[in-house]
Amino acid sequence: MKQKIINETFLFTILAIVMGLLVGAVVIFISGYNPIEAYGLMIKGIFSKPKYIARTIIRATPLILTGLSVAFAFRTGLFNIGAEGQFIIGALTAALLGYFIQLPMILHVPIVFLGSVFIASLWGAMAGYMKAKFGVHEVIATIMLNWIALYTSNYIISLEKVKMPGSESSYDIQETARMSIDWFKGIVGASTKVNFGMVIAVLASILIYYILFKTTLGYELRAVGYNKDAAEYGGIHIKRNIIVSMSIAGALAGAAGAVHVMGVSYRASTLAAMEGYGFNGIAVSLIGNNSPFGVVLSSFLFGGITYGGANMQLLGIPTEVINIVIGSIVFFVAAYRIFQWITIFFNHEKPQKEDR
Amino acid sequence: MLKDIAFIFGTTFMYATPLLYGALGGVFSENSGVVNIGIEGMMTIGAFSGAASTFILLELYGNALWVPWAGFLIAGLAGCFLALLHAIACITFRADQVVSGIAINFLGPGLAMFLGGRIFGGSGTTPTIPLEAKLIRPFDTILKGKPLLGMMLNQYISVYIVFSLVGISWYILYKTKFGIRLRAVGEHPKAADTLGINVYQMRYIAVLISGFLSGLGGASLSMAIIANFRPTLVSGQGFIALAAMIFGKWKPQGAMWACLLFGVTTALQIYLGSPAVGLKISTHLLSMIPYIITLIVLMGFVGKSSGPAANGIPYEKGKR
Amino acid sequence: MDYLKSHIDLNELVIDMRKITKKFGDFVANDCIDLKVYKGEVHALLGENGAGKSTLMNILYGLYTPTNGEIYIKGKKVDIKNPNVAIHHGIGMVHQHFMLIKPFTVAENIILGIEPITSFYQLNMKKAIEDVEEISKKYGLYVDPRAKIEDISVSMQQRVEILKALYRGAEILILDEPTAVLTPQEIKELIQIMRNLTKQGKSILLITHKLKEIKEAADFCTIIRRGKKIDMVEVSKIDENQLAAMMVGREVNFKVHKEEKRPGKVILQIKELTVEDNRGISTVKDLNLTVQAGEVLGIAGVDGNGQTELIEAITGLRKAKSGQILIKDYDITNKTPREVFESGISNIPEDRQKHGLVLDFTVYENMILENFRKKPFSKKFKLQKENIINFSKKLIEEFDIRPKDENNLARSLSGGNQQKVIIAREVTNDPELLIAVQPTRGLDVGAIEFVHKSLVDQRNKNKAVLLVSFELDEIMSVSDRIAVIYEGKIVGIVDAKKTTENELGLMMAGGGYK
Amino acid sequence: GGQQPQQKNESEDSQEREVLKIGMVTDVGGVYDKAFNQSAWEGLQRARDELGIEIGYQESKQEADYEDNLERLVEQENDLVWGVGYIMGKQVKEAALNYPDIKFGIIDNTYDEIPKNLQPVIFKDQESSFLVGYIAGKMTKTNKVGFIGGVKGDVIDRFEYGYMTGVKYANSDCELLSQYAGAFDKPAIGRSIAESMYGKGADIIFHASGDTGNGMIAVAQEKNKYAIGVDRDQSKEAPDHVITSAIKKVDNAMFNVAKDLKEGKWNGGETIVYGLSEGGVDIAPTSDKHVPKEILDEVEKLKKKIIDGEIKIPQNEAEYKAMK
Ligand SMILES: Nc1ncnc2c1ncn2[C@@H]1O[C@H](COP(=O)(O)OP(=O)(O)OP(=O)(O)O)[C@@H](O)[C@H]1O
Ligand SMILES: Nc1ncnc2c1ncn2[C@@H]1O[C@H](COP(=O)(O)OP(=O)(O)OP(=O)(O)O)[C@@H](O)[C@H]1O
Ligand SMILES: [Mg+2]
Ligand SMILES: [Mg+2]
Repeated sequence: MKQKIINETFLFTILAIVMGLLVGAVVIFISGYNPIEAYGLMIKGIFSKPKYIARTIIRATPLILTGLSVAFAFRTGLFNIGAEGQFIIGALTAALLGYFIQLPMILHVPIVFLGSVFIASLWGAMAGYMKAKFGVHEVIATIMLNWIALYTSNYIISLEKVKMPGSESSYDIQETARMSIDWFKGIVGASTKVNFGMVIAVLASILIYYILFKTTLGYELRAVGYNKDAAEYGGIHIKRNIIVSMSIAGALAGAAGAVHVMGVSYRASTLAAMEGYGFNGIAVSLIGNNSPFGVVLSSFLFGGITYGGANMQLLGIPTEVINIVIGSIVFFVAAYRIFQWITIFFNHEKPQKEDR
Repeated sequence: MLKDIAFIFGTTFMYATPLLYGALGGVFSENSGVVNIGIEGMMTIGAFSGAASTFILLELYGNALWVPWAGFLIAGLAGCFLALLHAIACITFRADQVVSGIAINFLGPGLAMFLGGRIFGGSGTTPTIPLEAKLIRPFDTILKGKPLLGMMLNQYISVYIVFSLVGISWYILYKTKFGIRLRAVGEHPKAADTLGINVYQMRYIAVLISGFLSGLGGASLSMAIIANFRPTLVSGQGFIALAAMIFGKWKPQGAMWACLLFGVTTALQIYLGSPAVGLKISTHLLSMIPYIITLIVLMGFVGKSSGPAANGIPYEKGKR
Repeated sequence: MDYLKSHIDLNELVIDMRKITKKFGDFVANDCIDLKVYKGEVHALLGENGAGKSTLMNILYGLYTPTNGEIYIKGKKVDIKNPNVAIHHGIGMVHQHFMLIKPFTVAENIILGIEPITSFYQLNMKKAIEDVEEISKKYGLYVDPRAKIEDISVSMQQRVEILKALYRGAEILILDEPTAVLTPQEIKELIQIMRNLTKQGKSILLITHKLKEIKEAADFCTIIRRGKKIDMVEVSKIDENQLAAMMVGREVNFKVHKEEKRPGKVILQIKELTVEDNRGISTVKDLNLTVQAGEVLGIAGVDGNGQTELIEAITGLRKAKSGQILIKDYDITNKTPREVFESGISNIPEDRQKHGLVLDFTVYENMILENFRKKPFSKKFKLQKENIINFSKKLIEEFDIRPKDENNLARSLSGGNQQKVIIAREVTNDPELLIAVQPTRGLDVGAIEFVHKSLVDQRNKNKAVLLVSFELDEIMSVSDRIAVIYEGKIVGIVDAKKTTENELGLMMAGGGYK
Repeated sequence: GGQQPQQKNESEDSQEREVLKIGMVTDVGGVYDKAFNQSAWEGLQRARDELGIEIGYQESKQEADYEDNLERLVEQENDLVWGVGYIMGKQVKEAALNYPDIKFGIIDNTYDEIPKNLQPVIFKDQESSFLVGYIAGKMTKTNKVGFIGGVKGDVIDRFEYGYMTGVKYANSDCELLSQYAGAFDKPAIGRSIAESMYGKGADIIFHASGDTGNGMIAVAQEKNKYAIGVDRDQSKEAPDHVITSAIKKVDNAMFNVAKDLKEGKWNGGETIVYGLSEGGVDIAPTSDKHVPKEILDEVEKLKKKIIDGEIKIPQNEAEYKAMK
């Protein structure tokens, strides 16, 4: 029974992806381009060289972590729109710790990483605290905290000690705080910043799976997520769980920010607008059915479509098509019953009125 | 001093307006039991369609009085179009409403910029519509030469419309047959069903209204506050509108107060940053003011609210 | 009974359901059922949980379409596609689970769907209220049209449901388990109301598990077992035991078998306890009570006399205003639910779906809701799935939970089986004190028998049991001592063997209080 | 989309290829941003039309795209790859170091150490800002003018202090109201700032705030006041109210570098500074519609003085203070 459900979800997700690409193809076609050629370029842009694959992976990495952040909160009954802000805080902290502290690499990397994760988890916990203590809806709290994070980051980067002159960014972090994998550069080129982020992201998804489904903490969190009242009756501390859950979500999104700074950008920049890691994390989490491994797969999909899809500009196809494709995929993931309906329609089976 | 107050007053209403359209849209949708996290996307497509269609109509028919109104209406209809997708997914196919809303937030900007590119040559930005073709400012002539009153009240019609919509929405929701049914469907769809109310139909209508209002909200940006659409125009205001609706406990008046709070804190932020006040504070810090104050207000005074009981739960006939 | 009969017109068949079959997938919920109701009668529908009663009524009300079969109303064949058609044909239904909109007022609930309006689609609430007042006077069903549903008692809500049907001009009323949530007094009132209605020519279809009510109120009774019609009988010609046997298909034992037992030392001691409800009113006032090992103490009382707040205060869900709660001399006043549980109290909550189960968890996950941090179920922070599964398998076997698969979601179980999951879990905790609130609400006789036996088993193992119930039968047959609660105080404690229903009823109404 | 689709050239042999190929990476504004990304693209289009160069672009949506897009253009075997905007300064330099055989260019940014294959181009925004400041100072009737900045930083400083100097140069009693919006994409905030400035008596406002400035232009129209545009000639947005714009001829820079390259010249390793003298910055050609001839004549004289170095224009607060 369980097995069947998993397969069904998977099948519908694949169908949704196909439908999303079809919608994109229609859009490409009416714009006067050849969809096959366009998607050919996209596929090529992902797979035709080890470098491209590496870059797709680099793209997917922060999405896995923000996606996990959203998925984890969802599982515990909370909607974390705040992954965006938690990402920013993680990135900012990594940039500061990575620049100001001088340590040998073996200490520096973990300290910067864990420090950033810690601060971001506090940031996430704030939203949890506001909900637990004051009943502030986490959707509002996290939206507000996103903007506060953005301006906090911009403010700190604008400080004289932090800002690299002649730029709109912080100073680069020390070499000792970077988590790049140098021996890969032979294969994928020096400019491709292969780093340990993917390893961290995959480990994180295993860890989250383990926490959620194999530990007492996960049991508690899921119980609260499904039924607060019963959980409380069973002696589970609801408020503490809300805070714990949001702080873990914050830690995950913060890890995404840290990995981005330590592995790819080496610094934090003034942000004109939200970068979208958190919001895309919501999409990734939902496409992945809020399951830790689903999130990993959907991050690759998302990373692949955005990275490889940019190649379609070669034909002159506007980049907006990518958003339409992703939007359509998410739409069909949501409305998967369309497929059931179509099957029934083609089988000429009249669906039962009550149990459609 | 008076001038400053007038400025804060005027800015408050200007800034609250697009948010309030979105928030009222959310009120309708969510009171019928359909979560609408896609306000942002609906506002974006509305902002684009309003400016784009006004510009095109202007080219076709010249500067007629009805042109901006037609543009405004088309903006609402464009919002409706996305809302229809949301409704089909959420109501007919009982989709997860959050997921569908997120899809709308990708599709809205995607379509707006794509169409913008098709129509106006590769650009996500529409051409600027001239002042005469923007929405009207009804009191422009009356308030000529009255700077103080002008600053407060010489607003675009979209501002007056939305604040009257607060009253109208309240009336519709709480005083009419339609409204009581709509709320019934959001509280306990099965109960409504047993009384012969068509749950699906009510929800469809509510979601479409939601899209229409959100579309107007977008247009109130692109046809009044400025005079064209650009990809960054909405940038997060749909989410603020969502927050305002929750803050306002899913009620039109509540949403209005929440939007006004946002408006007034933003006005304050700008006021405090003005050279006249002469504070030597970074704009980055000033920019946080609206968000911090909102959180403080929420923590201090408002407390819990949970919304309509069946909000977010797809209704399936014959299921218990 | 004969008095009632005089209203029945055996020549006029108002409802005639013929060979109704309803399938859900492969499952046959109704199998070729016939049902005949005469004008002016109260017709009872009897059957175990899941027998198919609600399904049959939902078909009649247009919520389900039958797979097969025909329906005739007053001799005319009808096709009831949806509730509107049913309403049109004069059918009204009070559902097993109330269909009321909590934040709406009584009047708003009653008029919903056929709202009186002035011009411009504006609701005419004034007329609505007048209408409601008028109809409630006509049928003697008094309600406050302006009160919100969430503020009124369950029995009031029941009246609102009935008024809703009558307001739509219902001639045929379906009442699906209307008494499950009522107190004895309220049940009496309801039966009186049903009499009034039949006197006015209405016909009533009554679903209930309580045989006594059938005997008291119904004229004919149709018995359904596993989706099949077993028989239709004239109630006056048959006794309760026969009815029960027909329903279950075997003999049922109503008497709870209890051996004599001397109560042991005091387990629970409540001293001068005062508790406020959500509105800040003290619904429990200076209450004193003790429960001893080896006894079942029943708390009898009309709903709303402080039972809920009392239990919430004991279990740590509500703060006590003053006073003390001790369990074996250990003070648990205002402790967290967890600490209360650790001190040796287990609880079968009143609302099983809200407080007792995580419906989206599997049965095995639900089995460890309080104990997941404890030894065989987890080690340090890791859950020991194998142990949990084995434990659940054992309980499923022991408590005969169906279907026998620990991987099912609790949501997919029937109400009775959900209740068994909770009982299994709570009893297995082997608590010093077991609290059971309305443990048999909505269960069929077979299941009730089982629950009662479980409670008495605890007592026999020399544990203390605190039973709260609105059903006097249950209280009287299971308890050793009975404490009557009235307006937040214990107004008297009697020996269950020596008291009578009358004595208790008097005390529950505040009469026995000196 | 891109006017001329680029050829896929997996098979083509780059050694023997005659046609020069140039690509550019936009910042998050995209190629049709009505600001300097678009201007840059127009420069390349001119190079295509006049010089027969093959061109292409890659749009960025977020910071992470800059590097990927630069890389993509390298993969597409461009001879010269531009990064448009200081925001990707670091990524362009990194790419230049990684691919010494390919030429790179960056707009609006420079470095202490510049690789030979990298061509930074910066603009003396302070010079055009000075000129529009001068116009504002001369044309104000209320003796009050305004400045709206997007986010404070090195680039916007050039605008602000250049403008300030120009205003004071024209009219030393003129009061200057200056305020930052904190964002480049919040027209509603630009709008309120402008409302407050006009309300306080300013009659001309200059902005260097991207989309935020759109709100200012809208208010200028409504209140019938003057506004000064930035980067491109913004008079189209409100022909009767935008009196002039401080323009930055990114197109010229892009075209010139392409032309040089075609002729075999390459000046990489050193920063090209486009000021008035190089035709890199200027005031909008449509300025004569509203600005009186006398003032424009004076502006012409000032241009000369600036080119000749007679007038020094500060780029930031420190230089501004030092000047006094
Ligand atoms: N919507 C449905 N989908 C699938 N099966 C259903 C549905 N409704 C009812 N059933 C099946 O029909 C059977 C009869 O259910 P019904 O609710 O009619 O029982 P009941 O006799 O009213 O029981 P109770 O006395 O507990 O109310 C159930 O056992 C269940 O298996
Ligand atoms: N919508 C449904 N789809 C499938 N099966 C259902 C559905 N609803 C109920 N069932 C099945 O019907 C059976 C009985 O359900 P039902 O709700 O009638 O139980 P019940 O004993 O009547 O409970 P209660 O007394 O609380 O009404 C259960 O085994 C359950 O699995
Ligand atoms: Mg049932
Ligand atoms: Mg039933």
